[in-house]
Amino acid sequence: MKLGILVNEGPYTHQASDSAYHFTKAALEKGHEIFRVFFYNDGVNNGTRLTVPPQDDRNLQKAWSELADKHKLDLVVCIAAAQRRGILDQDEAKRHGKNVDNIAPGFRISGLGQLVETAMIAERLVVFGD
Amino acid sequence: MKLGILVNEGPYTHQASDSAYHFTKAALEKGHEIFRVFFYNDGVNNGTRLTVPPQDDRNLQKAWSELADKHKLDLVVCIAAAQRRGILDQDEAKRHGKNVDNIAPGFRISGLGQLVETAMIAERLVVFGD
Amino acid sequence: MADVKPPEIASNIKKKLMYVNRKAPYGTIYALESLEVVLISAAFEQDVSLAFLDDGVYQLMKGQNTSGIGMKNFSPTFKALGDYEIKKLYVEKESLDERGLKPDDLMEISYEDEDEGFAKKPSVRIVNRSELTQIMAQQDVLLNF
Amino acid sequence: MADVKPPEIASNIKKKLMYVNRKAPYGTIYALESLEVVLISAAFEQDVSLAFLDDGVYQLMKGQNTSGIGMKNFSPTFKALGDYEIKKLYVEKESLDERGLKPDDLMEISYEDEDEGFAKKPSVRIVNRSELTQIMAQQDVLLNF
Amino acid sequence: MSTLHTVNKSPFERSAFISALNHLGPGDALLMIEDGVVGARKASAFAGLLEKTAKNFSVYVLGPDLAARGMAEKDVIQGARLVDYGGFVDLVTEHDRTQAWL
Amino acid sequence: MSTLHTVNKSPFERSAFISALNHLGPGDALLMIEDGVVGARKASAFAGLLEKTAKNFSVYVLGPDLAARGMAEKDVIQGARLVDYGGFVDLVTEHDRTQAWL
Repeated sequence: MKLGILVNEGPYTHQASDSAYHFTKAALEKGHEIFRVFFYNDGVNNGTRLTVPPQDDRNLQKAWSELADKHKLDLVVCIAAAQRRGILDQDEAKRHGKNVDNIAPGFRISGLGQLVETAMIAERLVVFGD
Repeated sequence: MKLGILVNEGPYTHQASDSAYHFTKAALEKGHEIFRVFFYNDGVNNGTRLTVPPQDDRNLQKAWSELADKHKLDLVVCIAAAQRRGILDQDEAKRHGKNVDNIAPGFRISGLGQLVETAMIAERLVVFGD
Repeated sequence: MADVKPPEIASNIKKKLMYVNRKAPYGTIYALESLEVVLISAAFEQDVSLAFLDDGVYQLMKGQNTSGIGMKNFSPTFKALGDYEIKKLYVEKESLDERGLKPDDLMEISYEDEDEGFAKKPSVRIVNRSELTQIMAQQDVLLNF
Repeated sequence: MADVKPPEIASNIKKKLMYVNRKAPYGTIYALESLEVVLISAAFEQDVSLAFLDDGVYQLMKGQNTSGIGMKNFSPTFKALGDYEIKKLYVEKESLDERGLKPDDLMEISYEDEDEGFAKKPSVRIVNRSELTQIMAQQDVLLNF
Repeated sequence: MSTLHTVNKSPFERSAFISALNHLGPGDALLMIEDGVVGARKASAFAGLLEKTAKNFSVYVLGPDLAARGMAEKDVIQGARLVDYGGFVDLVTEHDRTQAWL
Repeated sequence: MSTLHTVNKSPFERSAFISALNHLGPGDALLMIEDGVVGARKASAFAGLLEKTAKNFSVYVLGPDLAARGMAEKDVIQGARLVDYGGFVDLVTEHDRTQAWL
């Protein structure tokens, strides 16, 4: 089945990102298709490559990036939510006069329309948040 | 009176940062001393200079930076919490092999001991969170 | 909203999308960011509705004045939803009652009915819990914020 | 913990600091990050105590096994608090009762009493709500997470 | 046409759990995840309500989240069934839609 | 020796409000801020409890937060007093400690 995932909280502070990750992995293992994982609200904070979690803890950004690489997942960070939280790719950084970007590999920044599209095309949408 | 402020949530997602800012400003206007504003948990996200809030919205990072500049405020971002959330200064970025930093002007990264010290030295500690 | 682009690949899909709002405005950003998705979804010509229950009913309060907290008052946007062809705002009666609120405490939100000479009609419908449960059960997708 | 440095300027200050824990572990990070402050504060030789009430009591549950959720099980750290001279963990009885929990469901946490030949003594004290209210009222600082 | 309702918050902390219960329709299922699993505990203040719910609706608890909070199958109310993440996926696909009570 | 208790969450959403009320001691004050202000509404399910509380403790509501949610002094229970941010600061300094029921 074609599934869509919405992640509304950032990593570590709430379990939502962990739950979404484990759910996505389990769905892929069962042979389902993940149409898209959309990161909204604080969920966009999953997409910064600057996190340095403790050595004995999981690294959620890496986990997402590796899962995306392995399964050709589409990880989309909402552009408006990302601007509020300081998540930028190269284009966004340039557009807003910032000297650096911080987007992680495997994530792309795009519009909220991509969430509506996910709701339209995926056969089920599963929401993880606070 | 000597006051300490603890901010446990990031800007925009929760009102905690706004409340802490308005409280701090009001305390300064009344002639109180702010010993330190300590940013913990997601509160560290107040300290990234990469946010680009909508034009018609407040810019909390700028508001803090300007208040700090005007009143010589000590704005401290917890190092451990910042690592988990991807907030780095130049030293931290270098130490962890990251090619960029994102700390905002007026904020400094330091240890949790600075929070305990605030609790010890400030006559009142006011906590803002979720 | 420069990034709105109706998807060409999905132009023949029309789903019933309901945005479920259960949180008060301003204390957290969920109400505002939910409304931002609602506005975007209008461009996709879906069958969109909004549910307000629990503390979500506070989003529709009349006379919101945010000047004292330095945040943007986004409540006028709800009044513009009719222009986006979003006409179905369901408010749960039990949620109002519990909070000591009456329908009169909420903003008047209306749309113009093309089929009846652009007559103004109310967008807000007060429904009871069992009605709302049934309406939710008719949706294709529930988006919760 | 490389950043712990007791402040020289304040070495003569000894305050009663209480960490108030009201949230369940793992669902949010507050329990873990609260514990991180507790450990740091030990280095400052303050009069530290911890309160567990409401969902905070779940932080002390026996037999926590996080292997299935891929998160670090930090509950063993509570058992080490005695080594940091942190010996006062207050658990609210009413919070346990409401949740169907008994003192036996919680981890055994103890410290060695120097004054009594390093005898093992329990660090956890079950107190009722009015006792906890009184203990809170004796603190200099309450840190809530 | 049925809905899978997920609850990720403790009923002792938030009203989301009760709100979810109040909006279950015929054929719906309830899945407790994250901090929500504590609501399934036997002999808790919510146990009676959940047991009653379990007579009319399917009630599931995410096992890995339960274990993290120091509980096991023997600790939860009668009528609640444990699932793992794979079971969570199955529940999503078996119901027509998912409603997350955040 | 008294405590200022701040509550920033709606009593309809979270138990923090009730928990704060259950832990008030002699001379303590309660200040409702952010989403917490909705708990001060007249004729709500919590009005009776708060009115009773206001007989034994000082109860304050942060005015700017109340206005943001479309309410004014006339909408809150008898016995609750409105303060602004400056008044919030005064309450903090007038009490010996602050307890935030997050």
